[in-house]
Amino acid sequence: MISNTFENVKKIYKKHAKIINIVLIILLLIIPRLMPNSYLMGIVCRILMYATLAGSLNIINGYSGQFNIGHAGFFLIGAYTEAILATTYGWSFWPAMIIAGIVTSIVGFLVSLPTLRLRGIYLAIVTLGFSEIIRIIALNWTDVTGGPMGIKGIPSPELFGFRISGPVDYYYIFLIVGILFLFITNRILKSRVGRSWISIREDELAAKSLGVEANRAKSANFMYGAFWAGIVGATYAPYYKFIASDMFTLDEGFNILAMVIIGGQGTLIGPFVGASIATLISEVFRFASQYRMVIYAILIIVMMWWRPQGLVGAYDSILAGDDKSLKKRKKSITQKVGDN
Amino acid sequence: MDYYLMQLVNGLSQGAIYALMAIGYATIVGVVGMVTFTHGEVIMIGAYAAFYAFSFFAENLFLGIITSFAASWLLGIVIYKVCYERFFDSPRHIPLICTIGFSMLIKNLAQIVFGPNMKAMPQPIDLGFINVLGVRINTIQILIIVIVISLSTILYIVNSKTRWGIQLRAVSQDKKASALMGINVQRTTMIGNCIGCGLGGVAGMLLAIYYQSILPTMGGVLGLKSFISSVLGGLTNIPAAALGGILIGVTENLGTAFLSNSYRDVFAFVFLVLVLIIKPEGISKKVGGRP
Amino acid sequence: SNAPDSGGSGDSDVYKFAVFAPITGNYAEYGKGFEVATQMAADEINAEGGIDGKEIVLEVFDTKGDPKESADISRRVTENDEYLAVIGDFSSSNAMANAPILGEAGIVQLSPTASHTDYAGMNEYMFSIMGRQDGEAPFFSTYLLQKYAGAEDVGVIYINNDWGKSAYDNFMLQTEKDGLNVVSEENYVEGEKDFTSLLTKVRDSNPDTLALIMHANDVALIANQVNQLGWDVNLTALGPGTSMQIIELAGENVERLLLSTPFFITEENEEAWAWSEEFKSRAGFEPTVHPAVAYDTVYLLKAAIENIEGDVTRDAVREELQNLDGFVGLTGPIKFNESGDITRKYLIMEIEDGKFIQKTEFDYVD
Amino acid sequence: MLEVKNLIVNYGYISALRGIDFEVNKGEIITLIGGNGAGKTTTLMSISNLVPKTDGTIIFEDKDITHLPAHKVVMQGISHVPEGRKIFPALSVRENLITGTFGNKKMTKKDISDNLEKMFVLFPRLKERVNQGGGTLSGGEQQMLAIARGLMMNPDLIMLDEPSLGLAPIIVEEIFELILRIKEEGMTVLLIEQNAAMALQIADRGYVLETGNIIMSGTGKELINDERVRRSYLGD
Amino acid sequence: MAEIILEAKGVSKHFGGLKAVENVDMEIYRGDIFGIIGPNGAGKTTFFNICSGIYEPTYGEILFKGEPIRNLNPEQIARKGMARTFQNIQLFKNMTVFENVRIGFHIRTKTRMFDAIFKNKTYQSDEEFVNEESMKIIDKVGLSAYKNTMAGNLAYGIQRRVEIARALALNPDILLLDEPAAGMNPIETNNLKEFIIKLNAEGYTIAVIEHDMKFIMSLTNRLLVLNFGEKISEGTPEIVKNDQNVIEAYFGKGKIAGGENS
Ligand SMILES: Nc1ncnc2c1ncn2[C@@H]1O[C@H](COP(=O)(O)OP(=O)(O)OP(=O)(O)O)[C@@H](O)[C@H]1O
Ligand SMILES: Nc1ncnc2c1ncn2[C@@H]1O[C@H](COP(=O)(O)OP(=O)(O)OP(=O)(O)O)[C@@H](O)[C@H]1O
Ligand SMILES: [Mg+2]
Ligand SMILES: [Mg+2]
Repeated sequence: MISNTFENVKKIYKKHAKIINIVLIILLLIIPRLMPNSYLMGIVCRILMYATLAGSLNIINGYSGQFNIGHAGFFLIGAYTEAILATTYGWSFWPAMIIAGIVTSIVGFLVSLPTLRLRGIYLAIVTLGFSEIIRIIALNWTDVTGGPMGIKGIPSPELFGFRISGPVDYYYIFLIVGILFLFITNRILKSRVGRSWISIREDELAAKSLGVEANRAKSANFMYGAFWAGIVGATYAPYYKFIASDMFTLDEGFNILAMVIIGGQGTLIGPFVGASIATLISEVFRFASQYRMVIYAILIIVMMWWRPQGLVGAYDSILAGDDKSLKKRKKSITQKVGDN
Repeated sequence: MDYYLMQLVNGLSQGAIYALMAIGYATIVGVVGMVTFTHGEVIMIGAYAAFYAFSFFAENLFLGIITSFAASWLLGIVIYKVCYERFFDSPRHIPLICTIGFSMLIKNLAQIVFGPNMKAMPQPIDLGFINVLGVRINTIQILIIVIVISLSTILYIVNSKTRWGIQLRAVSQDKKASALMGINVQRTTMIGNCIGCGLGGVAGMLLAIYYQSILPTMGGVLGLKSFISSVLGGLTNIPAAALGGILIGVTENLGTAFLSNSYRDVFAFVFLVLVLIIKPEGISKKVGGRP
Repeated sequence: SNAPDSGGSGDSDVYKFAVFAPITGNYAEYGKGFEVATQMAADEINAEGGIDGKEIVLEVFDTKGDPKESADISRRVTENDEYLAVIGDFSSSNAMANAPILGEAGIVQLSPTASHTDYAGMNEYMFSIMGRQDGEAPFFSTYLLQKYAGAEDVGVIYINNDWGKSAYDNFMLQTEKDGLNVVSEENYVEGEKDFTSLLTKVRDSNPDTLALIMHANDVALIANQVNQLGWDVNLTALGPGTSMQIIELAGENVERLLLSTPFFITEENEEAWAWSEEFKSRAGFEPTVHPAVAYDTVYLLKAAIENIEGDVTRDAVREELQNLDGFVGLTGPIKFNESGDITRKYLIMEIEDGKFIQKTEFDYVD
Repeated sequence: MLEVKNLIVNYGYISALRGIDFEVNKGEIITLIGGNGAGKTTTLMSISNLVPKTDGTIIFEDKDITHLPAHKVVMQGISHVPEGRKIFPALSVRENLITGTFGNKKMTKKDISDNLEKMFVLFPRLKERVNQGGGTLSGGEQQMLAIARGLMMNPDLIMLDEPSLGLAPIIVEEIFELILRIKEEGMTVLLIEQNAAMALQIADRGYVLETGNIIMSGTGKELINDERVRRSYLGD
Repeated sequence: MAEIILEAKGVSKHFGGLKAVENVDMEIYRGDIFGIIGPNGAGKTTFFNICSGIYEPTYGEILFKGEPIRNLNPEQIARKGMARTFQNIQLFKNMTVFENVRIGFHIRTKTRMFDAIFKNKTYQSDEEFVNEESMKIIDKVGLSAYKNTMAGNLAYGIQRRVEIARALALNPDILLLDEPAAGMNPIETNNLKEFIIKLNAEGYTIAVIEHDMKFIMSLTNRLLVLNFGEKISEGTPEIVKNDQNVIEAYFGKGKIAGGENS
């Protein structure tokens, strides 16, 4: 029944997409005014941050069917690039963020090179290895990354002379990044570029036979996903003002992956839902103390049992097309038989 | 020179430990057809089972083997029911997330039930030593090497020469077709998974004896190492997975010897990536589909 | 009676502290220690009538060792006037992620363990009582290794985290001054279990003494593996303190291990021993230094509050904590310097027949 | 021998079978014919219980097998050569053939090796490829392997889903001769064929399926001479 | 004589010791409907795989429109104007028929990330073009009724048609069809034949592998016969039909088979 609710919501949304989007955006813009509680806003910020991060992983896993389980590595590069530029070189946040995105996407390209030959779990382990390698480098390259001491005192961004600090203000940065991400990604996915990614996911050989340059598309896909992970990393660093390599462990990568899958891989909105659910669960069950992670783990499993395709994943899409075309089909079949 | 030989022997004996874990891992992937992230926790549970057997009953190696095997076997049943059974037809990432969730569950429960602290592992056998190229190798290490070699051989023969092995491999390749051949897919998968888990449990016990300690969070790194090793071996080929484990062990130790211990895991991963670039499906020979 | 915006629990009938600790996750061992030790202190104080008749209430928040969660909880604490101060967090990463938030809100964060050299200086509300490594590490080099043990060629192994690295850096600075011969230096990443190749490498440089800069578990693992290698070398350790855990885990292999510590828990030291027994019965395992310092934080806050004349506010707590003088806790005398750190004095202990034996007095330095 | 009653199968919104009834008697060759998407494959799949049935009963040798799990259905002596061949790609040809014997617990080692020999005589091509991985065979070779695998267990009833698909004419001819021969050996055959003409020639009886309904049935002769069948399925 | 569009010169493909294709020469002229037949495992599909760049030949050279393509990968060859279908259907199973066909337009459109983000002219004209043309092709292949159905849910015979539709979207110079009629009944096969003839009349060159003799003999104008990887005969259907080698190796002489006497 709940599944049907999701379907209904989706339908209503499709009908009035524009209006709903505008109302949503206005609502989102005034949220901090409605609840200026920095704790709550802090959680909202965390959700937004993870949402975009999970979204960027979803680009890779969900749309081109590659299997990246080391997304924390890209997140790390974004964060460190911004932090280093801002502290060591005194850059202001905005250019540093862009550079962080670009650097991360270049690294994404490099990671994609060996993975072009690899598939499935072999590719997954390379990304996992990459994530660990990056983290260990960050831990040991003391001169640049501060080594185990991390980087502290990362300055807050400034906009028109305002210092953006604290979740109530910072919320807008995460929000704008999130909206930009959705907007741009949506456009790309609905174009030839997005279609070529999806075709590779569905059947790489067939895609190649249709002239889709699979390797280039896969690299581009990796770069695009990594770019946004870098952007999120770059916004993350000044938000917490301090970063260290132990913030970007494999567990963090798994966490992001879980969000994507809980929400629904291969859907734009899924990772946002997944990020909200995962963050809220771990926050709501705080009272359970040492049982908190037990509950969290159980809920992940329960969700996989309940909706393996993800909370907003397409419902039984594998089994049936949409009913309208079915009716047409029946007609045409009868016609054909009649003609004979 | 002696020094590097020594490090090589170190690498081999540590590789043997990875190999031992990888054997169980490859067995699981070989029959379930999906990777798992719970193997570390299976290893940990095996170690704790033996720990309690030693503490409450007797410090007897045989008893330890039985308990750890049995405990992990039981855990294997649960893992199968929770993570695999209903996801045979689903995309692979779904059981994968289930195993990640399950691993989190076991680890956190273990911290609560066993206590979060490191404990000393009882030593059921008196350590003897032999000298190989200036490296002292102890009884446990020898035991591990013997077990690795014999298990690889036995499992290899079972897997490639017997009807049962064909059945296991058939199930991992195509569950629907296997059912059409009259194979009880559910039971076969579960038993295969349990065997792999049981082996993981025994590996856990031996490891704990070797390191003389146990910890609820010990599984994380170990599970990862067994994963890497069996990927290097091509995931499902048991002797190749064992060889993969040994190669990883040697790489890490030689890396430490020539360069620095700080980058230990980097060596293992870089080595793995290099191998995969040359042989995209690991070191074992693969037969698969074609266009 | 106090201004509402200044925070604090002046008009409630309890003093409430937030305890940040990794109750779940990979550091749960330490988080549990925090939880048990601080509660022990609170129970003791409350049993004796609390602070000026008011009870101490601790609220434990699980941070999972994750700076993001820790920061979120910090905000939660700042939003709620009830909390007078924060005890924790365990790791420097977390404590430093919290520092700007708590500092801005004017709440004390008193960390038992965060020993990052920069942490306490981040703002005036940040305190740490672990003892900075520019205190212990030089002591370790000059007095323990050189003066007491007479070490000549030293091999150093340290854990590559913020604590280990800063201890190591300070240690190396001092060895240079002391002219101690460091023949090899190696580090490892947290979670490492197999040290054979590392030890083989260090052994190849022929040190007579190993200086281990790490926590109790790892010292035990290394001692065991040194023994398996059949290597005869003197062991010294900086970091674990007089933790029975080492002896339990490594038994005979840590005989004659020398270590530096600002305080000790042994049978001779009756008060500490009773504490240790109580802790063990509550937690189910042997205490390390971490719970001991955590225990002291509660008494520190008590002492500070007792010194307050007038309203008990968050700011007043900070003020009195900073000015506190003459406090002696389970872990020895504690007095904060300008930046909110403390400089401790150290003892040398040795394990003999499975027991810690005190080898020097606090005035060994003089 | 096999009785299918009121079988209904839905895939999501699509109803693939809308209540079909038919029976197969011992020693018969029965064929199901029908256009693309008529539901032929679905019928076999639901006998093997690989797709969930909405309704219906299936009785095999007086035993209700409607709800038996797939592998138990096979154990009753029903072998199913599926559409799309479903060869185990990483098993060799020999191993693929051996998997075919798991469904019959009574077979001895000797039975198995006898059967192997038989299959190699039948399909010399397979013998040449005996150690090659199933996945690298050509389409037709895979088809041969699938048929041979289905025969390995000496089933009482064999269900063949388009066995001639992708086979060279000379082999198709052999397959049909083979079907007649195994019928003589006492096996029962349920056959799906696009090449309805040939199927009806060798079949004892046939059923015509259209959009999930059986619209006609009769002996092979009757159907082959039926005007509607000729027009719709034989292409005359 | 017309231009040679696809030419094989001494092409061989060995898998280990197995000679799947051995020293095959072939010429396909523009406008041909060219048939490849041969027993199972003769090397037909492998030969197609070499032509379309999936395998590199062990020996020999393939010339497409006079250019050697030995070192090109499948996507480059597709760009040069060759499209194909697969013996084991390779559809995008979880996408609708419409989406399947739209992907076929990849090489005929130019939109890049930048264009998509700003929805500029390139993007708009591309989308319009793709949507319109896709519908045209779907109509032409007779799949309008299935336009919004998941390809994987279609019956076997219909999936084959979707694959052809998708290949047509490339607007190729040559279309390689690997057993397009497999799984179709005689009526559908006949429809397919007429469709292919229509395509040919529109200017497509077509190469087709098939075991249905009735289909192939009445469809093609030239034939190549492979056996054990080697060419055993070549020429018009009439010549091949009466070639003793071919009859022995391939047709058989039985009453039932051959499809000619139903
Ligand atoms: N997994 C599925 N999900 C949804 N619909 C399906 C599925 N499998 C089959 N169908 C539909 O069920 C109907 C019957 O399919 P079936 O495969 O049984 O046909 P068939 O008679 O075997 O056809 P063909 O001769 O082409 O193999 C078709 O309309 C098909 O589209
Ligand atoms: N990757 C491979 N490894 C080993 N052998 C192969 C491989 N690919 C093809 N073969 C072998 O090469 C031969 C030719 O195969 P191919 O698929 O080209 O045959 P075909 O003529 O298309 O046959 P069919 O009509 O049955 O489809 C077969 O005997 C097959 O077993
Ligand atoms: Mg069918
Ligand atoms: Mg072929």
